[in-house]
Order: sequence, then C-alpha cells, then structure tokens
Amino acid sequence: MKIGILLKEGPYNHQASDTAFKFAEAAIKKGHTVDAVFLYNDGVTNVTKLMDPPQDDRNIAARWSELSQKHGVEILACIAASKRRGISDDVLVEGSAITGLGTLTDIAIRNDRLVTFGD
Amino acid sequence: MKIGILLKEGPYNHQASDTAFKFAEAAIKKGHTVDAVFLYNDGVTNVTKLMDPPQDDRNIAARWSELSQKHGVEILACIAASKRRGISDDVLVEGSAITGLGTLTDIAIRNDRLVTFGD
Amino acid sequence: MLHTINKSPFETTTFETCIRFLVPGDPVLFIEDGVYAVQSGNKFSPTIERVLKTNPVFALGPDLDARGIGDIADGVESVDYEGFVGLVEEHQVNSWF
Amino acid sequence: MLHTINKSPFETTTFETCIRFLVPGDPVLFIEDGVYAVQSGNKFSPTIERVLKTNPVFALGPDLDARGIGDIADGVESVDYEGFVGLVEEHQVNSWF
Amino acid sequence: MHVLRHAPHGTIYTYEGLEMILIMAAYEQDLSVVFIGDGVYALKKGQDTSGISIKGFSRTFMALDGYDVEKLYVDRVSLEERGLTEEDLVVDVKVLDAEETGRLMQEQDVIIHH
Amino acid sequence: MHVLRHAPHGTIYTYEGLEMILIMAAYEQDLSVVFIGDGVYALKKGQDTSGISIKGFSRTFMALDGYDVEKLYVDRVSLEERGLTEEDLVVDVKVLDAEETGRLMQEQDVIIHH
Repeated sequence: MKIGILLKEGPYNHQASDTAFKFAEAAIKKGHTVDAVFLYNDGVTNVTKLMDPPQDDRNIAARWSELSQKHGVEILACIAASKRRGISDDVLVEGSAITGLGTLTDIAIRNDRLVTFGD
Repeated sequence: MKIGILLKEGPYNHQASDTAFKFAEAAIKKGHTVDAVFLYNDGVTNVTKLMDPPQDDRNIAARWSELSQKHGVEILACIAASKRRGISDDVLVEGSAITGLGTLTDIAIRNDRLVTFGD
Repeated sequence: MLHTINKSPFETTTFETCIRFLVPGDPVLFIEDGVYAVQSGNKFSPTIERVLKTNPVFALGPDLDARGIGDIADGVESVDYEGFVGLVEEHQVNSWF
Repeated sequence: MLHTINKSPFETTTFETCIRFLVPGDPVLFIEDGVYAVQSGNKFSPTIERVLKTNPVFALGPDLDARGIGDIADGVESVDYEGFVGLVEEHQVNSWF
Repeated sequence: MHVLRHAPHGTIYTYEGLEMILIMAAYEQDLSVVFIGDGVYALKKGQDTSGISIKGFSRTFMALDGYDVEKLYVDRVSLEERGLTEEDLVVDVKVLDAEETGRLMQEQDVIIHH
Repeated sequence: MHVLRHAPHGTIYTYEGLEMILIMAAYEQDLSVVFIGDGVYALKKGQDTSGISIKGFSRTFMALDGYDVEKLYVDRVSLEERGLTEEDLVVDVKVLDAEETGRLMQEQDVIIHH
C-alpha cells in the first residue's frame, strides 16, 4: 500500500511529529511504501538542520533526513508556510525540500491513504 | 512602571505573539518601560531573520527587532528551547539575543510586572 | 490579581478552570479567541452573568471587532490595548491559556 | 473510516465532537494525550462504554505506557504502531486533533 | 474534504487551511468544506481585523464559489450553540445534522482537519 | 508560582516548565508549583516513555525536594475527576481546594502557566 503523511506541527513542542515518525517506521516495517511526508503550518520547522537538541534526546530533523535517505521518503515543506516561519533552502536537512501546495494534491491523489498528524 | 514579557508561542501560528507586541506598544505609549521580552517554548522562533512573509502581511521578526532598537527592549530567546528548534546566533534578527533561563529570573525580579502570553 | 483568558470556551476547559479559582473582586479580561465567551446569547451567557455578580469582566475590543462580535453581555466592559495596560498597572497578572 | 483522537477529553472538546459524527461500525483509535479517555474509572468511562456498543475502540499501547495508564476500560483494545498501520490498511483515516 | 474547526485569528489553522483549499480547488473537481465547532466563526459577518494587525480573510470564503467549491457545509449544533443563524454568515451554506455529516465523511478518500 | 496544566508527552509544556522551575529554584527562595487539570498526570506513577522515544521526566519531580522546592500543590477536583489519589503520584503533595489555591495565587508577584 502507498501511504502519504501530512504533518501539521513542529518538533518537540507537540508529539505529532513523533507519532508521525513512529507510524512511518511501522508502515515501512510492514512492507508499505511511505511516499512522502508533507509539512504544513508549524510542521515546516521539522527540517531545520540548525536543530541541536541535548545529546540524550532524539534529533528530529536528523531522524527525518535518515528516513528519507534510507527509504526514499520525500520530506516536503510547504513554501508559503516555510517563508512565514523562517525555513529556507539555507537551513534544510539533507533529503528534505521546499515545494508548493500543489504537491500535496499530487500526494493525496497518488497514494492509497493520506494520514494527518496535528494538534 | 517596569514591565517584563514572557512569550511562549511562535509567530503567525498563534496570536500570542501579536497580542504581546500590541501590549508592549501600548505600554510604551503610556510611558512605561518594557524591559525585556523573553522567548520560551516555540516562542524562540519569533526572532529568525529568515522569516519572509507575504508583502501585505506583518513581518513579526522585523517588528520585534524595530521595537528593540527604538525603545531598548531586550528580545531574549532561551538557549535550551532555541537549540531544540534550530534557532542559533546565525539566524537572529538585529536586537535579539540568546540567553539562559537565569535571565528570566532576573527579569521577573527586576520588573514590577511579568506578563505571559501563550497558547 | 488580573486573570486573562485567551481560549474559546467552546473548545477548551480553560475558561471553566480559571473561573473555579477566581477570588471575588479580581478582574477577568478575555482576549484573543477568549472573547467568544462574552458574545451575548450563547451557551456561556449564564456563566458570565454569574461571574459578573462577584468580579468585573472585561474583553479586548480589537479582538471583539476582529471576530465580528458586536453584541456583548450586559455588564462586560470593552477595553483597548491601553485599557489592558491600565489593568496591568493596577494588578499582578495571571495569564490562563 | 478510522477516527483517531489525540486530545485529552478533560482539556478540549475534540473527543465529544468526534463522537457526535461517528457512524456505527467505524473504529476509533485514541493516540497521544487522547488515551486518557480510556483510563478506567474516570469521568469519561460511561461515554466510552456507550461508544463501545456501536464502534470498536482502540488505544495506542506505547502512549498508554508513556502515561502510566495500566488499567483501561473493558472492551478497549491496545495496539502498537504496527496495529495502527493495520487499521489504516483497512480504512481511510479521519484524524481529529 | 476539508474540515475547519478553529476560530479565526487566535490561530492560523483556518487561514492556512483556506490557502490549502484554494490551491487544491484548482486541481480537484470534487471538493467539500465542512465547518464544525469554532470553525463556524470563520464565516461570521462583520469581522474587522485592523485593530489586531492581522490580515482578515472572511471575505475570501466568497471567492470559493468562483473556484467551483460550492459545497460548504455547516454543522447545525455548532451554529446553534454559538447563538448564530445562517443570516450571520458571509456565504450561503448548507446546514447539516451530525448524522448527515458523518455519512458524508464516510464517503471521502481524504479528510484534512485544519 | 508555576502552574502546570498540561499532560506530559503530548506537548512539551510540562517538560520545559520543569526545566524552568529547576533553574529558577537555584535563584529563588520561595517557589511553589501547582498542578491543575491534566497537569496532575505529570506526577502519575509508572510512566514508561521508551515506546514513544521521548525522554521521561516524572522522576525529576522527586529532585525538586533537593532544590528546596517543597511546596507542591495539587488541585483536589482535578485529581478526583481523573480517578486518581495521592497514592498514584510519584511525590508527596499537598492537595488543595480551589478556594485555597485561588487565595495562594493572589499572594503571588509572578505566576507562570506552562
């Protein structure tokens, strides 16, 4: 099955990002394709490489980056939402990109499921 | 009267940042000193200079920067909260700085009021 | 002590919770989405009426206007941002969100 | 259609709102702070019991463990993230937050 | 289907939701929007946001008609609890009971809450 | 006074609130912490966050004692509504009625909600 994910909250402040990641991992483990994670609202702040959490905590941006590189999951931040929140190409982690909302429509159409995580 | 402000949410996503700004402006207009705005939780994302909202919208980071330079208001982001969210010296707008939570204690002590804005 | 409330009473329990801890005489100021509480003729009107018997109630005018709330409960006073500052001059602040 | 709910029923009206729109037979999965709804012996237990008469109810086990909820309402099934994926295999998703 | 559940201005969810709806409307044929809970406030007449320095957008809902988004549904209970009637709204909507909305939701492939 | 009102893990407010309390405790003499609403869940025994990959912190509340933060208050109604008793909590607390907490709040110079 092909699954798209829509993530609407930023890292650490809300569990949405953690649940979305755990869900994506489990879906891949069960043999599904996670096609893309689309970041909207504060969700765009998931992919700043300037993130530098305490050593004993998870690094959420690095985790998405790794998921993208290992399993070909596209990690896409909405451009309008990114501009409002200071996310630009200069700060993106590897494996992530900025794109328009039209891409989310494509993701919704080409996947069997679109699962939203928000707060 | 000397007033300190604690701002706990990021720009645009929550009105907290707008209300804090309007409150600070009004306090200054009434002759009070707004000593500092301390940014905590997602609030630290108020001061990234990479913010680039639509032309016909307010630029929240620029607005804080101007308030700081015109009226000597310190705009201070908590270092631990900033690191989690990818706010570093590289992206700070002029007039803002990153500091420890000890500073908030100082702000609470040296001001007549501490007013919190959150969500 | 000035209590501010910024959440719609329809969506969260912040309003009910704050009300439980009110000391008679302390002013309450509704801001942001909190101002929906004082719109006249909604299901929270009886609660507002009860609070008004013991506490002065204010709502931030610019937030009322932004939400198209023209008609507010009798006894609730609309203030602008300078009025908000005025209340802070007189009281320490307890911000509920 | 799978309904997920991630908000504590004590703090927001998300739970009540979702329940109003449930079609009998559709599964409900509580995740994140939503799992407090299925803790046995709290004030939402009667509502959970009522929902269980028409709809299967699940709660995300890792979220229950994280919150120290050992005792859940009879009839509610705990699933892990793979169980969550399993429910998504069978249903389109309606995420309430 | 898009579900708008937040009041306007206090958070950006409704505004960015509307931005998403407008883009998707340009792609999709069959788009519906449901207003539940405080979401109904987004349609309230007479909003003037100049005093809070936030861009107003209630009139943008009128533009949805031009984008072929003609299915605007409002939850009856949400409207009544807030002391509002259809007369108070900036656009024509269809008022639905929860049961009707529930069945409508069940027919959808994709539902996004804002 | 610090007021903890959110459940742990679903949002970071309680955790970052606790970080703030620990730093402030090193500076201030007279610090109190009140648990209201879902905030009481932060103190619940038996939390194991390994399955959600988030750092647990309920045991850190035990450390508050060492920082001279000995005034931990819990709202009685919040506890009862959630079917909890003092036995369910990781630390000793003082259970207060709303009226007592209200009066305590009124004595404060600074109140921060988390």
